[in-house]
Amino acid sequence: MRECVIEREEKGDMDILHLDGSLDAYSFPRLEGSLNGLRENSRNKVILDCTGLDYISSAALGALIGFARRARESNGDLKLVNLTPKIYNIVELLGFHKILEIYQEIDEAVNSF
Amino acid sequence: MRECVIEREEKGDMDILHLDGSLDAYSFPRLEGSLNGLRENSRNKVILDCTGLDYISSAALGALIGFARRARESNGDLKLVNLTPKIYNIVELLGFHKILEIYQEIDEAVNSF
Amino acid sequence: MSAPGNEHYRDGLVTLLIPYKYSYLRIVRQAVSDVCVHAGLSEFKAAELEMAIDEACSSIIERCSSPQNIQRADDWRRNGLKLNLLQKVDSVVIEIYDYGPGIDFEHEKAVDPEHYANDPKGPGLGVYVIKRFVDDIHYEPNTHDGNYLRLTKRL
Amino acid sequence: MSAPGNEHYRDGLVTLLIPYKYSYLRIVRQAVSDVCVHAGLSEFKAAELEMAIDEACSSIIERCSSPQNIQRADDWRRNGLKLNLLQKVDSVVIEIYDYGPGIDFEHEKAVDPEHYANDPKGPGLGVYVIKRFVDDIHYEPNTHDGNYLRLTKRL
Ligand SMILES: Nc1ncnc2c1ncn2[C@@H]1O[C@H](COP(=O)(O)OP(=O)(O)O)[C@@H](O)[C@H]1O
Ligand SMILES: Nc1ncnc2c1ncn2[C@@H]1O[C@H](COP(=O)(O)OP(=O)(O)O)[C@@H](O)[C@H]1O
Repeated sequence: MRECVIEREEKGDMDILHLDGSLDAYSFPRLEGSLNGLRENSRNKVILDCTGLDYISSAALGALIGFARRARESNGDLKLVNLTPKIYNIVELLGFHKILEIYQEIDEAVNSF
Repeated sequence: MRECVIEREEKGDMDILHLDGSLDAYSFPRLEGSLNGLRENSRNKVILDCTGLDYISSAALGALIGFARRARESNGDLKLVNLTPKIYNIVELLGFHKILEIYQEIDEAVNSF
Repeated sequence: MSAPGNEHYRDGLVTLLIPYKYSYLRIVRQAVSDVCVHAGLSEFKAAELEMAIDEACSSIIERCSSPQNIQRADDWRRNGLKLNLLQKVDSVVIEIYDYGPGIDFEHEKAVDPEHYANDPKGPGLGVYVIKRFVDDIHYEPNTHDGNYLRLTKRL
Repeated sequence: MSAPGNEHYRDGLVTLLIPYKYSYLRIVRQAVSDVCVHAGLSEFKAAELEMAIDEACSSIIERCSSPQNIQRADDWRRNGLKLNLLQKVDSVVIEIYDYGPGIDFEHEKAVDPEHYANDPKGPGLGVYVIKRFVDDIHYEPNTHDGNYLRLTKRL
């Protein structure tokens, strides 16, 4: 029930979204809204800071892939940072780490763009 | 189900117990064990650091009162520190703050002994 | 006195069955807290109801955890606690059914912390917490579905 | 194919009924995760089963959330999802009952993330997650208690 709280931090042409809560079928539309907003403003370098993320559904992961694909067409990308061990384990077992770039620290992700 | 994790820190004749988890009917016996151990060793100046405490039952609060009463007879006490707003609200509405000393910071509690 | 079946409740009903064991209290608290937030209760009020329900359930479990105390029902599903979590327009209502010896939370005397401090060997604080944190208590022993306790917290 | 009634299961059974709404998924995940820890599953395996159940339930809810999709049962309690969370000696078993159009998770094709990335308009990843994270899937439509899905994760 706890919604996902999203805080946006602008860093040059990058946007860091700090997530707090869970991204399930109920709370995910909020992140989708934020991502659509960024896309409409042609901001396509996005870092998702997942420090406070306690759950992510496959639909949410799928939509992140969708954003990343389109962003890459415009020289952008979407990268994940600071996954908890539980979520990292899931992302890796499912094979999402082959499609989405994942970093340990925000700075690493920033420098990778 | 998550047990309460208790870390003990000795500070002169005081003991600071750092709590993480919840103190309900299931997990409470563990804290009771720690308190009994302290009493057996005549260590009766205890500070409970509740930073990581997300629930406390009335039975647990009752046992804290019991420890505090006996500790006071030997010039000791049991004091609460760092309650979350949710738990502080409950402790206050129930009137436990009139019986147990509560502080915002560990240092304040330390200096009050 | 079984669960109400009218339209009123349909959309917001969560039902939970757990064994008579303390280790399931956390699932109960989490469900109560989620339903409270869903119903629009403030975080503080949600925590109050969560505690009242935890206290009621742990008292019931305490009395049911020795097997000889339980009127073992033929239906194995009844060998545990049942909770209905109902969201109404102006309140959250929690119904608790059990097949243990029963506790009349509605009429039992509440002991407050100051009295408890002076007589720690006496009865516990559970009834006091429940009376302090809910707006209405209704208790009925031995209904068709076991002992019935209904706790109501207004929004 | 209704819930097993043998001695085996009695002590560890939790049952949960929720409406066909996404906002109750969190209660489900929490209950699954607590029961897994209780049964002795590692934190990682618990998170895997938690996700499999969340995926199954959200697919079911997605198909049930338009009222015309639901075979409204006479019994109002059936107008929602029912989960049984069972702890066995060597596994955790989750049974899910619903009265919606039904999804054959056992035989439906799994789409993995790489295929999904190339065809994001196609089917979702839910079935893939379920197949990846549980050790056994059994599906039976239209039982006496609605569609029946049983997911097993070994310790
Ligand atoms: N009457 C009681 N009062 C207080 N604590 C109890 C009581 N009975 C059991 N406990 C505590 O609760 C725990 C038992 O938990 P429970 O969930 O009921 O059983 P299990 O461990 O079999 O799941 C033990 O750690 C024990 O210390
Ligand atoms: N088919 C769907 N796919 C994805 N998201 C949905 C779908 N249906 C509803 N939602 C989202 O889920 C939320 C509705 O939550 P839900 O719990 O089902 O209903 P309610 O808000 O009435 O409790 C809305 O925020 C909406 O954005």
